[in-house]
Amino acid sequence: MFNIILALANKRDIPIGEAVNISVTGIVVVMLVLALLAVLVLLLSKGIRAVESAAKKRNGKKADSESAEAKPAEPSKPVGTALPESASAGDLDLYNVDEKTAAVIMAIVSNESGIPLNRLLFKSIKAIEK
Amino acid sequence: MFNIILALANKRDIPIGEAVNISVTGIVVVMLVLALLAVLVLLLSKGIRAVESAAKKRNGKKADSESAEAKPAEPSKPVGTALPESASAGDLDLYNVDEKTAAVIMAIVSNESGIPLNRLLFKSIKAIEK
Amino acid sequence: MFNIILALANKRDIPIGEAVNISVTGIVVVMLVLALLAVLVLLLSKGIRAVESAAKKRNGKKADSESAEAKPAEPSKPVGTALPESASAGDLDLYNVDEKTAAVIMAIVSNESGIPLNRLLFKSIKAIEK
Amino acid sequence: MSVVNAIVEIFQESGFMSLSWQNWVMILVSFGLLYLAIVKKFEPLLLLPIAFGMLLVNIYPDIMADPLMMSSYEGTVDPNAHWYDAGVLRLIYAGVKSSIFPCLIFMAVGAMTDFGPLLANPMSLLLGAAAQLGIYVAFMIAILSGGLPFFDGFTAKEAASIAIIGGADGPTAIWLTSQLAPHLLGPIAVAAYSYMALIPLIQPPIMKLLTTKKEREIKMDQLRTVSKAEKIIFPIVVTVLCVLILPSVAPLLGMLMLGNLFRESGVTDRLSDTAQNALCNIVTILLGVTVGATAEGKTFLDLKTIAIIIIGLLAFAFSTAGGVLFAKLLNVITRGKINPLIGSAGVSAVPMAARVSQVEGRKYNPSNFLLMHAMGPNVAGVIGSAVAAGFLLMTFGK
Amino acid sequence: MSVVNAIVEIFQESGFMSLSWQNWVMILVSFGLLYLAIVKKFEPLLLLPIAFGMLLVNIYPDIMADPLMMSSYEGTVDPNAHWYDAGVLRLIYAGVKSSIFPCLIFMAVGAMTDFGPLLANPMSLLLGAAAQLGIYVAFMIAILSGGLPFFDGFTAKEAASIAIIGGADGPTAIWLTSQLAPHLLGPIAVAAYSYMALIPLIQPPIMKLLTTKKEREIKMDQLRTVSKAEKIIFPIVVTVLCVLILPSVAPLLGMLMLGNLFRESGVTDRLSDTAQNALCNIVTILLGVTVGATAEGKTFLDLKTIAIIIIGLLAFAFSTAGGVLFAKLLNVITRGKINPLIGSAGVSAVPMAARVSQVEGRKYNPSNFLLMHAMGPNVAGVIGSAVAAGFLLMTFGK
Amino acid sequence: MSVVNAIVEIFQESGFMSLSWQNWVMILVSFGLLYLAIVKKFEPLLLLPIAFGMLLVNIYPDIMADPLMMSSYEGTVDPNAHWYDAGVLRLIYAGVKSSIFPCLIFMAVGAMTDFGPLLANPMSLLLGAAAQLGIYVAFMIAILSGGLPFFDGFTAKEAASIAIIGGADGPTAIWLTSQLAPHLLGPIAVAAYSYMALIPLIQPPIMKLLTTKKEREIKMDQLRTVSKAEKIIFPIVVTVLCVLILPSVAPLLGMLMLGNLFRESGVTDRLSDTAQNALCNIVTILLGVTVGATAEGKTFLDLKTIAIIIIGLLAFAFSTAGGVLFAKLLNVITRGKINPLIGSAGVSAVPMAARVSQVEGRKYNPSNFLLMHAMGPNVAGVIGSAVAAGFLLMTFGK
Ligand code: NA
Ligand code: NA
Ligand code: NA
Repeated sequence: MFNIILALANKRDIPIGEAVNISVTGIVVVMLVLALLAVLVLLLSKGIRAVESAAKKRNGKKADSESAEAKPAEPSKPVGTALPESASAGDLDLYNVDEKTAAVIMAIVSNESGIPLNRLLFKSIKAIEK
Repeated sequence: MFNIILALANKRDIPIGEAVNISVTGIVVVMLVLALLAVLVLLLSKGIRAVESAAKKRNGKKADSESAEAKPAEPSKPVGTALPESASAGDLDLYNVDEKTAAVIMAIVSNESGIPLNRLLFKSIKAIEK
Repeated sequence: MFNIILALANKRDIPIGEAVNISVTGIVVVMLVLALLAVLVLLLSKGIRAVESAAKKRNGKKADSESAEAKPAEPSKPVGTALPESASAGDLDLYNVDEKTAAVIMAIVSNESGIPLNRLLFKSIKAIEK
Repeated sequence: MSVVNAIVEIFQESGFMSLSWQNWVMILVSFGLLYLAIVKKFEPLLLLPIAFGMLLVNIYPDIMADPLMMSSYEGTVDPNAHWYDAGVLRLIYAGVKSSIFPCLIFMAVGAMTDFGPLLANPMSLLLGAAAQLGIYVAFMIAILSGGLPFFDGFTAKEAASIAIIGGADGPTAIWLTSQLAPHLLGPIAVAAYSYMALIPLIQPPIMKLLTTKKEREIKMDQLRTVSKAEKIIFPIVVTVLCVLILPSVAPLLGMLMLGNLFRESGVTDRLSDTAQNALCNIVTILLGVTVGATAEGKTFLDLKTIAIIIIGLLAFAFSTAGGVLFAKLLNVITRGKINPLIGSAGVSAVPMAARVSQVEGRKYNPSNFLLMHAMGPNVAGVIGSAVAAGFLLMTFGK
Repeated sequence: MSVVNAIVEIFQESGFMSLSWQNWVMILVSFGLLYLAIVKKFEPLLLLPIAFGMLLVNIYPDIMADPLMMSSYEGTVDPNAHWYDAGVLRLIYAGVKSSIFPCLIFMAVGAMTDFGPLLANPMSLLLGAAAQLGIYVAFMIAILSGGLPFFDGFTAKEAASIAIIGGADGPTAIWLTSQLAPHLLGPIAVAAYSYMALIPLIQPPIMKLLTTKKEREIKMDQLRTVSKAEKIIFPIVVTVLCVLILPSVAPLLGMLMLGNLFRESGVTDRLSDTAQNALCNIVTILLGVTVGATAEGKTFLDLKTIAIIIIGLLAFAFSTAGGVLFAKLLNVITRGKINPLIGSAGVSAVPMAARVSQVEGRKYNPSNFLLMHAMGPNVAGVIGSAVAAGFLLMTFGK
Repeated sequence: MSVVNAIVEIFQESGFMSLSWQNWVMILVSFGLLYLAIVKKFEPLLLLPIAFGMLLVNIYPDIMADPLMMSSYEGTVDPNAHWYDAGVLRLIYAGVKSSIFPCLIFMAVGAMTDFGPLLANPMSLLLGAAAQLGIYVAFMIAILSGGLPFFDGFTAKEAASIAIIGGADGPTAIWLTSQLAPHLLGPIAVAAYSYMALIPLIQPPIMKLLTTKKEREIKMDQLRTVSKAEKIIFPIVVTVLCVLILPSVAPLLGMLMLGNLFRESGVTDRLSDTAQNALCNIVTILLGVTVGATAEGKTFLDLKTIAIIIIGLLAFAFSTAGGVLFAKLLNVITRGKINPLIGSAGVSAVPMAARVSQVEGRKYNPSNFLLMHAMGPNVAGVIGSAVAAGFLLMTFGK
């Protein structure tokens, strides 16, 4: 049997021994790299969860102290997004309509239809050319 | 007249005679190829219709024997499709809507609008996230 | 000070004087080109508005004379568009279906299925060719 | 004062000084085409990019600079130039020169085409063949035009490229011309797209002239329904048969049928959708602008261009006549079952030519509905033009 | 009579006369693949374009003409040829040869992939590694196959390319093969995609054979939720770690992770959408057709192709076994918390392999819901295959 | 033991051993940019791909390998290399080198831009010109910087490329730099996009410094409506005029105006849509990643990069000042009808700079609504930057 394999080796451009070597190395490398990745992912997850729970605790405390001071809730102000494509408010594309007008339109639709604003999906608001 | 044409021929990189020849061959080739295609299409259509009607007959018989055995109709089970994009039923994309609801919606539209179902094409039915 | 600048000049592949010259020329060219454009835009706007108001006046007269003849309003006939893609009403694509029919269909679906119209998203409505 | 000098220098290097009178005329021509595309809505999807490309190349000819002679056998290569010294539109034009863009557009056309009406009535194929008559008539006219005094006439390759205008199919014309006579690409493409948009004006008089009132009033039977299997197998059969007979048609017809298979197979809807939309639009833009940019003044403003425009119109007219006359013949053979008005639709120019048949048919018999019957010859005409182009490429190509 | 002569001449130049018997056989093979793609719905998005490319190149081999030897080290360059004399599919094939197309497809895959299940259970990565076993087994078999009488066997580069079929990942196989053994691209791509579609037939018997009934009934705990931050940092970590260790894997894995970052970052939704749709579909069409067009009869119909098909199947089988056996080991280590049926999903072939795990799991315990647990190894398998391909390229690449 | 040897060998060939300290620093820089793109949402659509390209090239520099010197005049060509031996990002980078990508992005910008506010108030064009002041100030600073001890300074071509950062327009900066100083493309692109994202921090203090409280409170009249005809003719007029005067600006400005014509013509909506979405996103990805990949450590980590970052900031500041000061002048001329706060919007950086004008205006007069008035100078700034870039290319280009 061993002789046959040696005979084969002569026909190939790499010897059988080297082929075996490459195969074994190959599977070992894949296992090692992915195991290393698994370890990193574990560490990463722990780190992130630690940071996040710390952040939550801090926020919790803040919230407490803030409510103690009886501050009115600050309305979330939409920060200007960096997207260059078009005037945009969240997922909503505006064409020839300023943000204020759009907000008014959305409020009216919500009010009149009795559908809460967060269940309405506006894809775009466009002023039709007069 | 013929002399004039011959005179022209000397100015061109192909003689008039050859040009005529190419023109006639050209239209003949186009006619032949498309006629051949027409014949193939005729044969193809006949073949397919023969196969399909045979298949229908067989299915008809099967259906008869099956109904004789009074088996309850097996509910059509959706087989896992290989496409990663979305759940799909024929041409209709369903989002967060099961096939039954979709069918009901389609039937209602057809019924109430008086438009036969086969003239309505639904591209997708989507339940908007609450 | 002037000496220092001259000294710098020797290190560069263009002399300082030329650099200053290029800078000044640059800003002048940009100002000139855009000023020229501003003038052109002004002329263009005036020209277009003149043409358009003339056209309106003529149409106004025409409309008067036409109404005098008490012609019944010609129904808007859809002219064959060269575009292969689709007729479109807002976000909803209509194929061979007029907007009224589409609205009826949408209302029916909503009504009968008990799903409020605002939770149904129609992407397109298409009448299938008979 | 040096700033003034610099500005004077800029002016001397500006287009005001360097452009030829041909460039200025072409700028006006491009305005005319923009007007036709935007105001008259003549095939705007291609005519607008073509016109804009024409505008750009005539105000700034270097946008098509080709120091390495990348898309030409003639000319001298600048040994110091790098590939990126070529004009940006010249580089994009490689997509036309290589046939990649026309083939991709044809794939999109395939994905948009329903061959159902053709399958329901295979006789349509004969009409789609007969309506290529104008190609061969135009070829003869182009060859004979050399006999005119003061006119040099066309070479055989040029004549073949001009003739294909009679196929009434833009990508096919661009495909053939970019291989046989790339220097004529501008006028041929402009003529082909313009006449396609003018189909509703060109065809009706010819249709009326060649048919009797009785023929125009013929009502046709409803078409049978076509099964999915037929629609799936058809593009494969066409590919195999046509490419076997005329190998050189493979890129064009193969891609057309691949697109159609995406459409009909029912399992590649997302590929069909992209072929028809994103990919089609991207290639349309790039192809249109660069084809327009081949129309630089010095080559475009030539007696040849005028000849091309005249011969192109004749080609459309003879193709229309060929289709109508053959439809008359079929009507005789089938004993009155074919309305000859559907013959004109065989020129391709999908779907305008079929709409013309429909509109004309209704004029003479308001209960007539010829659209679906005309769609058969109409889509057959696309195959017919491609086959004709393949024949010409085989005959005159290297 | 000259028209008859001309037609005879056309017939003599037609494919009927010029095609070899191998071409005719390949045309039939392409019909078979079209049947599998359309009727059997086997990976139609790639198998249909591949089959059509195969059809085109075998009726018209010049569609892949390469007079300038643009995609090969061998052969002689035609000194009179221009770049645009190459076949249109050969020119598009440059996108495969340069790795651009496989990399862009991998970007799309990344944008479609949710690594959440993997992050929830990092042990999945080990299963995704173990299920690459078939690659190395196939490599050995391919090398040893030279010992068979009447068979020449494969070079090391060829063997490596064949082996990667065991990675069960199409773009990875195309990427590696186009660099190591481009002449085998046709059969390897066809085998890879066919077997990926056949996963539901190939895997279940192996899974059943290697597991006990009790193991198959194991119910797994629900996965924890994964935070957005983890999902964003993961692709960056993978890129840095894997590319540092195996630099040559950078193009493939880097683009995979870039796509995933588009998806998860939450600030580039429009790039993610285009990567998944328009761009993905365009590249899929171009890659599929040109990969299919490498399968010209003379090179495809070879004993080697049969060997590739056999070895490819064995590769899939051994990869499945590797995953299942390693999952059994993990089950022992974790004291019965891992259902070994999820191991087979590690071969990649997303998401079919994970679905197979789900379906099999339910057969033995109807209350079992393994899909999410199997998605972890499944997406890990994509990384695993890419790493394995990078190792092979590093070992055998220039 | 040979497996251990092999693994040791792999480690020796790994990035851990081969990377320079500059690469490691750049990896950290890329992390910083990813943080800014994802968490701070700084121009993420371009900064994320740029940062990822930077990451890839610094862990695997060969991804930009250029053995044939395809994108450089310098260096030696490897006579044994094939075109496909170049790194995959180097090949895609050809789209940047050839100007094709920046031109296509500019087409998308054109299709997204509404020139209506500019047409309603043509004086905006002057503000869009004045706010290019920073370009020329930065050019002088860059030239003079050579006078600093220990600093080599910049060549004229480099100085021009750095100066264009003051144009506050990404594609224009990439277009000019890739032609004049491609080795500085990385830092210049990063600086340009970063400062564009930082506009809301950079501009307000300068605006406040240069204006009086009274000026900031000026309310402006409502803009007149603009007819469709004006919007259609405008891009044609701009193209003709600007390209005639500065021919070299044709590719950039021509494509911008073509995109705008797609938008406004009303007959090419599907081209406009594709230009804005599929095509724009595809090119954004490819351009971003390859531009980022020009920032390899050895060239990026240089005193020059720090100088570029400082000069770039000054350029933005002087452009802002130029716009504001010219607006003050116009306010004097028009007797109080112009709020100088709209001048800063002339830097381009659409639409952030216009938003800054709006926000600042409201601070001092809550009933003020400057957005539409600022959009005029804002879009004029795009034209202004392009013209300035054309001037610099004409002056310093080959
Ligand atoms: Na035709
Ligand atoms: Na795998
Ligand atoms: Na600017």
